[in-house]
Amino acid sequence: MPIELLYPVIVVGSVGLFFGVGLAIASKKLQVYVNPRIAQILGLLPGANCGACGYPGCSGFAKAVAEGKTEASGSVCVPGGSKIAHAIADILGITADAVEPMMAVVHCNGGSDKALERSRYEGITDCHAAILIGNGSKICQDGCLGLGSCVRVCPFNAIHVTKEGVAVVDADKCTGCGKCVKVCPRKIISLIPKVHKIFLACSNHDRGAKVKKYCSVGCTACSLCVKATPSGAIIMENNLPVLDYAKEENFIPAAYKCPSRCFTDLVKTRSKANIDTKCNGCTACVAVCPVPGVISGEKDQRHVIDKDKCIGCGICLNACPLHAISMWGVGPLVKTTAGKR
Amino acid sequence: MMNPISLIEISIGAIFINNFVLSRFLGLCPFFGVSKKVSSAAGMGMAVIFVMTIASSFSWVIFNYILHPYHIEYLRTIVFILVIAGLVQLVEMALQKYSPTLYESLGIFLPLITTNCAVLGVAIINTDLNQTTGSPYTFIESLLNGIMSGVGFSLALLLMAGIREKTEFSPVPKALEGLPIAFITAGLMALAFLGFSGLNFFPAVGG
Amino acid sequence: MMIGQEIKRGIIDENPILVLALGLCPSLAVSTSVQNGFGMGMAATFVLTCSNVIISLLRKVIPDKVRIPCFIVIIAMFVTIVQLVLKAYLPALDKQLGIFVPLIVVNCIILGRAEAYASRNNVFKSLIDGLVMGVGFTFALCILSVIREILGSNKLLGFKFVPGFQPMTVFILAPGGFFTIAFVMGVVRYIGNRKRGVRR
Amino acid sequence: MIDQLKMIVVLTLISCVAALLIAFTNAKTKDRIARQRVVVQQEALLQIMPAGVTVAENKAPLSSANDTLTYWTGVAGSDTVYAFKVATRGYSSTINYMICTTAEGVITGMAVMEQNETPGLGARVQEVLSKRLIWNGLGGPKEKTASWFSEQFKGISINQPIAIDKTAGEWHGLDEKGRRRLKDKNGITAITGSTISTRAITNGLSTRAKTYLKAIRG
Amino acid sequence: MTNEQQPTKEPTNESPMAADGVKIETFQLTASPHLRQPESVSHIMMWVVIALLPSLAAGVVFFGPQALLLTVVSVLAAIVTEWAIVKFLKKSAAIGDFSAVVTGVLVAFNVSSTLPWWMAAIGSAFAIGVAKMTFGGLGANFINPALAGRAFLMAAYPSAMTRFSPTTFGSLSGIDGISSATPLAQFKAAMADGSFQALDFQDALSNLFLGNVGGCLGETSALALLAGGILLLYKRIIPLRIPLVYIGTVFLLSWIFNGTGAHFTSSAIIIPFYHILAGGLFLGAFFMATDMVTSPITPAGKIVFAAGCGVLTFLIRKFGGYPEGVSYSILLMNLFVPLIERSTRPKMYGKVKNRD
Amino acid sequence: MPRRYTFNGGVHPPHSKSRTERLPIEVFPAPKKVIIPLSQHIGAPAKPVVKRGDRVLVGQVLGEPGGFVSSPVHSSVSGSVLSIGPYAHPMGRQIVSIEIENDEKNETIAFTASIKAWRDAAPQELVQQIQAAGVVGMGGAGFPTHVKLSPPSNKPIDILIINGAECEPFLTADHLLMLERTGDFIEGVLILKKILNAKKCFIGIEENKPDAVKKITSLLNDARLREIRLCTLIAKYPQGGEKQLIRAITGREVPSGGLPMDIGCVVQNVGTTVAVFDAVNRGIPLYERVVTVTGPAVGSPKNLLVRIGTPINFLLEACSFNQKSVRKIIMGGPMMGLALSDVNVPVIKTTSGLLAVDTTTPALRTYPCINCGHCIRACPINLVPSRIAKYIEKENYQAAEEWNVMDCMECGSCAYICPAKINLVHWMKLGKYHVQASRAAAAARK
Ligand SMILES: Cc1cc2nc3c(=O)[nH]c(=O)nc-3n(C[C@H](O)[C@H](O)[C@H](O)COP(=O)(O)O)c2cc1C
Ligand SMILES: Cc1cc2nc3c(=O)[nH]c(=O)nc-3n(C[C@H](O)[C@H](O)[C@H](O)COP(=O)(O)O)c2cc1C
Ligand SMILES: Cc1cc2nc3c(=O)[nH]c(=O)nc-3n(C[C@H](O)[C@H](O)[C@H](O)COP(=O)(O)O)c2cc1C
Ligand SMILES: Cc1cc2nc3c(=O)[nH]c(=O)nc-3n(C[C@H](O)[C@H](O)[C@H](O)CO)c2cc1C
Ligand code: SF4
Ligand code: SF4
Ligand code: SF4
Ligand code: SF4
Ligand code: FES
Repeated sequence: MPIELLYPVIVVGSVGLFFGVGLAIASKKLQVYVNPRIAQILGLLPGANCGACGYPGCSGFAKAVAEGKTEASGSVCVPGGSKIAHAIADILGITADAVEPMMAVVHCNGGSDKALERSRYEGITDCHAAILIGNGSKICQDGCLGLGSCVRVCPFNAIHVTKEGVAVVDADKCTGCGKCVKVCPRKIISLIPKVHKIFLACSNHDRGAKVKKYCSVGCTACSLCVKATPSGAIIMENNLPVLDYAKEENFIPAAYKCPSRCFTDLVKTRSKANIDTKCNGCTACVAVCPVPGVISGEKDQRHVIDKDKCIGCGICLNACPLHAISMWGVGPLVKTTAGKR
Repeated sequence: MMNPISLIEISIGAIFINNFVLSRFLGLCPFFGVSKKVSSAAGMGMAVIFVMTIASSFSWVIFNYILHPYHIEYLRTIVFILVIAGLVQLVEMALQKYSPTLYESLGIFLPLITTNCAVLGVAIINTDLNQTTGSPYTFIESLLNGIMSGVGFSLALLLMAGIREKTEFSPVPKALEGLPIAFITAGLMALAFLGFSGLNFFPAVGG
Repeated sequence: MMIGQEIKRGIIDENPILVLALGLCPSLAVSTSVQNGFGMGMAATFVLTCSNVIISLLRKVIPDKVRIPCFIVIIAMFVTIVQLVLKAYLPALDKQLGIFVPLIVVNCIILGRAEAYASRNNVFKSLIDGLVMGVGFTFALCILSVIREILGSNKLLGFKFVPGFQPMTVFILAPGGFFTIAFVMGVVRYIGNRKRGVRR
Repeated sequence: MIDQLKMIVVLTLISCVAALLIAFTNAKTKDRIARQRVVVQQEALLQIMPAGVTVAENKAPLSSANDTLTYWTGVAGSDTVYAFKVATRGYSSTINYMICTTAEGVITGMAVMEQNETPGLGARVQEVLSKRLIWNGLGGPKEKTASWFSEQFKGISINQPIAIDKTAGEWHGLDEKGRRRLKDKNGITAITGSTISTRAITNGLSTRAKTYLKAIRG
Repeated sequence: MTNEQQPTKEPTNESPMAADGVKIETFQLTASPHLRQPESVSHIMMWVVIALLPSLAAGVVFFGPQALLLTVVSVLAAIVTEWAIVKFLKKSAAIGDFSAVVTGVLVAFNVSSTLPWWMAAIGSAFAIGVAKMTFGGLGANFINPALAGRAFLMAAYPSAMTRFSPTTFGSLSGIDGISSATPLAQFKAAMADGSFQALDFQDALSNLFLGNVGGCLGETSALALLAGGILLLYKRIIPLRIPLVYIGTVFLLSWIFNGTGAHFTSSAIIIPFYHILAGGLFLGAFFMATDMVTSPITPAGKIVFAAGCGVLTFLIRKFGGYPEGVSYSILLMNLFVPLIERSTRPKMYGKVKNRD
Repeated sequence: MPRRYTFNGGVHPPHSKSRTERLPIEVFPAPKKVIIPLSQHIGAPAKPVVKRGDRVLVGQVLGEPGGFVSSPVHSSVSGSVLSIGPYAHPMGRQIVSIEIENDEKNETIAFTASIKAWRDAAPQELVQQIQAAGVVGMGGAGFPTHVKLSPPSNKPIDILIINGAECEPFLTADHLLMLERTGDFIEGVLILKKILNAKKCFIGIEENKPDAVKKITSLLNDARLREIRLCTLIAKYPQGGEKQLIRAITGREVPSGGLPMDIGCVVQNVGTTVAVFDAVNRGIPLYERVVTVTGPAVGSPKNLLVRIGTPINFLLEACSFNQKSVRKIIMGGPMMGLALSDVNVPVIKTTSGLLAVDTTTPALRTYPCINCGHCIRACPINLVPSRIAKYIEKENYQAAEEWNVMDCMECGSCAYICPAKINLVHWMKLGKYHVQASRAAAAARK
């Protein structure tokens, strides 16, 4: 080998050797325990050490993620993008278990067109801020303030405030993370099982006569919904019905009966019941149907259902001994609500 | 040989006039990466000064005692980077083991520094000709240039971090949020740093 | 693997400069003229591709603890080769790029790709990745340098551009570099945001 | 232990192979690189020396330090011209330039070799004016014009004070009369906004260049 | 959260409290205090514009109608740029707070009267478009927009920016018989070649004070600037400490390091006066270092800031590549503002003793 | 010229007191119906001791204190209890209140003064008397006075300060009280001084009340009253803030998060002092107070002696307020008062004034903060309100806490002076709320 090739090899080779040995010794002698997760996460990161995450290099970020100090969402690690976010979530074991999908609902429907205000709030656009000066501007002390604290906290852009000033959750986007529930100062957001789609859109505890004065969709505590739900899944507490979603899934009759239209049904058109030729006119269905006059027919004759009046609650389905009733139409079948999707 | 005036010139030059970030365009990735908070900028700054000191002194010795005598200057890139990367990794491991507190405040920045232009840049610049005197750097000059370049980098980093903490409050247009506004900030800083250009404390030295 | 999609990834979706914001130093320092920008782009592409291939080949052999030194040595080798070749055949360009040729070694994008891609993927994939990333890098450099050369010296590829236009020197100085990349990035994001319907 | 050994071996091996490849490339390119360096020098010399001279490289001792000065002589008949390099501190860098003078100190040519002044300002000491627009020039051959700034030094004497005229406008914009008037004053025009860079060169001529020429002539 | 006060809902006029007899409108519900002092941001900006008028007049007197033209163009460019960006970003913030006018006027004041008008427009557009609006507009910028505009022009069109014309009364440097660019350039040259004559410069002081010297169009008349500055001080819009400390620092430094080797000779005493009157120091100290957006908010910070400006101005003037240092020193100190603010937090009431 | 005392910071809003400062206190007739909230003070609400339908007399206890830091409430009219239940409270919330129909007989319970003259009584007895009379701080916060008068033994009180600053614009209730009941007031001071066993006693009055200063000075010239000193204060808002007053008069600073008693001081308001006199010397519980009714929308402003529980619309009507043009109604002064949403809320023990603002006041246009620093100069606590507000806006409550948001006393000086018209106090309130919430959460975790 000519000398001019030899020198370089000797020089660079010995530097390499030196550090090879050095690092080898160091890796033995200077071993420190590190959370194996850190190494795992580090393995997933792009390794660009770009610092875009705000941490000193990828290892700093990995450490922070492993210790739960930050989320590994795609917006933090720019080079890694959202792809790594999922992989990291797997390592950390925070992938969602198969739980009942939940969604948030706002228990108020009193927009400016329905609920009266006692003053004009002019201040920071934030619900807590409104609470702090004079407890908000609505007369209703439990109504939505419409200043969107929940909107700002929702990571999925799933809530908006209508132009009348009430918050509304978009069922498709909501993941049930519950952040809005925590933030709402009026405590009028709660999570319900996603399959249910019916909830009470009022939180007012005042007596009925008082409520009527200032809100056209306020609950007057008339108890008709309680009566419409014989299973006892609705009870009246402190002038307000409480729905027990664990007990009973059929709140359609209750929603229908409410004279103040306090219930919100997220299903716009429910499928309607239909009686087929198996019907022998036993009238069992007539007895259970919560809406008078929907089902008609002579005894022992085939009965018919008035599709315009049917509210699609499906109670008659179970009542029919001959299984002659089925639901027709676009809406989800009521029965499916029992199971998990 | 040792000219105190030229040492001051080198320091001022490295910190202000030829600031690594704002006029030489070196070390931009960590500059933009670690300038979000003043506290981490301070840690990063210390680490950079440390590594640049190491890099400039080792590289000067290697260049002048090995590469130059054997006429293998063309190996400078590979040897320098290997030495810097190896040393920094060793120092990092040692810190992690023996001084966890120092590691927490300085060491964690080390891997980020190894692979940035500023560190290799200072090593290379130090083995080029001295821009103000036109002759090769002596060891002291080279060491000083290394330290002061690090100080210049840290200064820019700290200023940037302060400003970015402040612009956190600003309603920056969506499309400019994050890096673009940081670039504009850096551009405006560079514009201000032009004020240092041509600063010449000892006109006698040059012309 | 769809080549078209890969190229789009390199140039647009994961553009090393405009999206990932890596390798900023050379992109700002040498984008004062299109020749320099393009030259730097090609040099980096060469190094990126070659080192990606070699690192991918050796990925099973290199122990984790000496990963970084090994990668760096491989990259530095290619960089030095490029530098020697440039000095021999394109001395003017070499002079213009100056210190930024050896600094390709530490260009974050190259080590970044080595760590993030080549050390985890097979040789062919790494080759393609190196190429498309290099193309994306060159592309971004060209955009920056076209803007800066025209505004800063009223020239394009060394030729006078618009008669009578008084160039703004600031664009070939450091501040102009920052402003240009901020502007280009802003436009890229603005378009991206528009597509995704994000408010301004 | 195996792990450690592997680390050492791999790193060393990779280093050796890399060094070998680089050295190999170097071996292949080094002649050309050396030649390139000479070519640049040669081109500069050709530019600043009068046409038709024979060039030779020489060294002269400098009185001040125990340095030596490399210079080139150009002989054409009985006339000899001398070329050498000068470096002075400009606005933000050291400006390196090469001049060629007659024995009396009259400049036959000047070329700026290296500088790092502000682009658009001091850096214009190397400016080559191009009149060609992009749309009529892309395909054509590159213009070979000398820098106007260097050009105006032809005929200036370094033994007399060199005047800097800031009022007349830049040299390339002057007509023949204006240029002649400048010559008569032993003067040059400044680059607008860059008096410092301009003065750096003229100062270098009337101080360093003068001593160098003296040293050469003995 | 936004802090704009917007009635979030349409006010309903009828109150249900009518039931109890008194029929009234709904009330406004706001946080205390319910009383606000009348001065608003646009008032402040308007006063600054008014305070700048004497200097504009001086500019027109000494540099002719071109000065007025440049100022008008620059102001228009500033307003148009701000308007266009606000429209483009669909920001709700209405414009008309006069801050763009201040910026426009100050850009013009910081350029030579010979500058082509379109360059002034570019400077203004840069000041508003890049230095201010990219950060979100009024109050959000960290660097003085007008000075950033000037620095941009300096770097973009250096030769045009350093070309000055004599005043309409013929004086360029303030020293008759010698022709050079600005008083400071003249001073620098005189110091450099040893031709400094205390007497010449003493004579020049009155020209400097009136503004009958070459320079940027709004910076020359110390008298007019002082008048505006005093107005702002009287209106308590600017704090005295910034101009005082700034000018004082420059004065002291240029007296101590006056370059003549003595301190009580007539030259040594003339030099600091010359330094504070020449160049843009008064303009900078009264109108630009005092820009509240880009100077420290804390009382102690203001002093540090002003002293820093003074030191840098002196250093750049004495050692820099060009004679003027005010604009760059303010810009540089702007960069330090966040760090200064951090370290000069006022001592809170009750922080002295710890609770036992 | 005597020494004028003051503090650092503060603002100079127009005093606007000229309309009422010369009007004598008028007795406002008891209304047909009063609403007496069970919580008119800081601390636990009182517990009701009457039932619906009960007949009550003036001064009869309606609610017993709900703890040590609590205070009883008394009936202000004679009549029958109409209802007990939630009722609109000036704070905006519904608070359990007792509604009483006035039978116009104005029968009072037998007021029993201290058994002995107060000079001979033990401090303990006097404090009990004060507690039983339901005296709470009438300067604004409504802190039960008996608590303030029972400092723990490790914190001896050496200085008693009587707060006659009344720095809030518009308000003149304390001023008039000092003019009309000067003797009782001074005797009240002596009672407080005896209870606390304070070595020194100061009365602080702003110099914009020269008549009160003169009258009290002439009284204090009496040799027996040499131990009470009158300090004229520079008229500046918030001169009457407890911390500012202490700073101005004694030079001491209440430590951050601490109480005046930590530095040996107790501050009492003029109204409180007179109420203490009434309670101790006559045995009269706190069932009425002086309220200044004024403001641009009020035709004939007045200083009224009002029964606690009177719905404010009666007061406003009595002062011919302009219903059409009214824009905002404020309970308290314009700087710290509460905007009301409801004219049916009752006057409570801390109601020092009622202001009606009309539509002639121009609407505010807000600007972004321009960093002018006026707010820092104005803040008497030396906070950096602009910075704190920005942190809160960015929901960085931790930083806000670090920058001492909790020391803000919501005096409003910063927002008053801010040229950008930023709602600084509102941000402070929001920040304090969040910091408190997170502190509570942290405490709950422990
Ligand atoms: C950013 C900047 C760069 C500059 N670069 C140079 C330069 O390269 N050469 C130079 O002589 N002056 C330079 N200057 C100095 C100014 O142009 C200086 O005002 C000028 O030299 C004096 O004006 P004159 O040349 O017209 O006499 C620079 C100034 C600035 C602000
Ligand atoms: C929770 C709390 C406890 C207090 N404890 C005492 C105390 O023990 N002694 C005392 O003299 N004052 C005490 N104070 C009263 C305060 O010092 C102060 O007088 C009261 O908050 C009213 O002040 P303001 O009207 O200035 O807001 C207490 C206040 C609060 C809020
Ligand atoms: C900003 C501010 C201003 C105040 N102004 C007055 C005032 O003018 N007069 C007054 O008696 N109390 C005022 N107070 C209340 C006092 O701080 C303090 O609570 C009161 O004097 C204590 O006496 P008290 O317990 O008898 O009410 C003010 C409080 C604050 C926070
Ligand atoms: C006292 C004072 C000085 C000002 N000085 C400047 C200035 O130097 N440059 C400028 O662009 N704007 C100035 N302004 C206007 C305004 O504050 C400035 O445009 C803001 O920086 C924009 O956010 C000034 C305003 C005031 C009140
Ligand atoms: S639901 Fe709650 S948080 Fe959301 S806007 Fe209504 S009050 Fe505010
Ligand atoms: S915050 Fe979570 S739970 Fe609430 S609406 Fe958004 S996604 Fe649903
Ligand atoms: S409200 Fe708070 S921050 Fe504002 S001046 Fe008063 S104490 Fe200071
Ligand atoms: S007074 Fe208002 S504008 Fe001025 S600094 Fe404070 S918050 Fe900002
Ligand atoms: S390219 Fe990343 S630091 Fe230079």
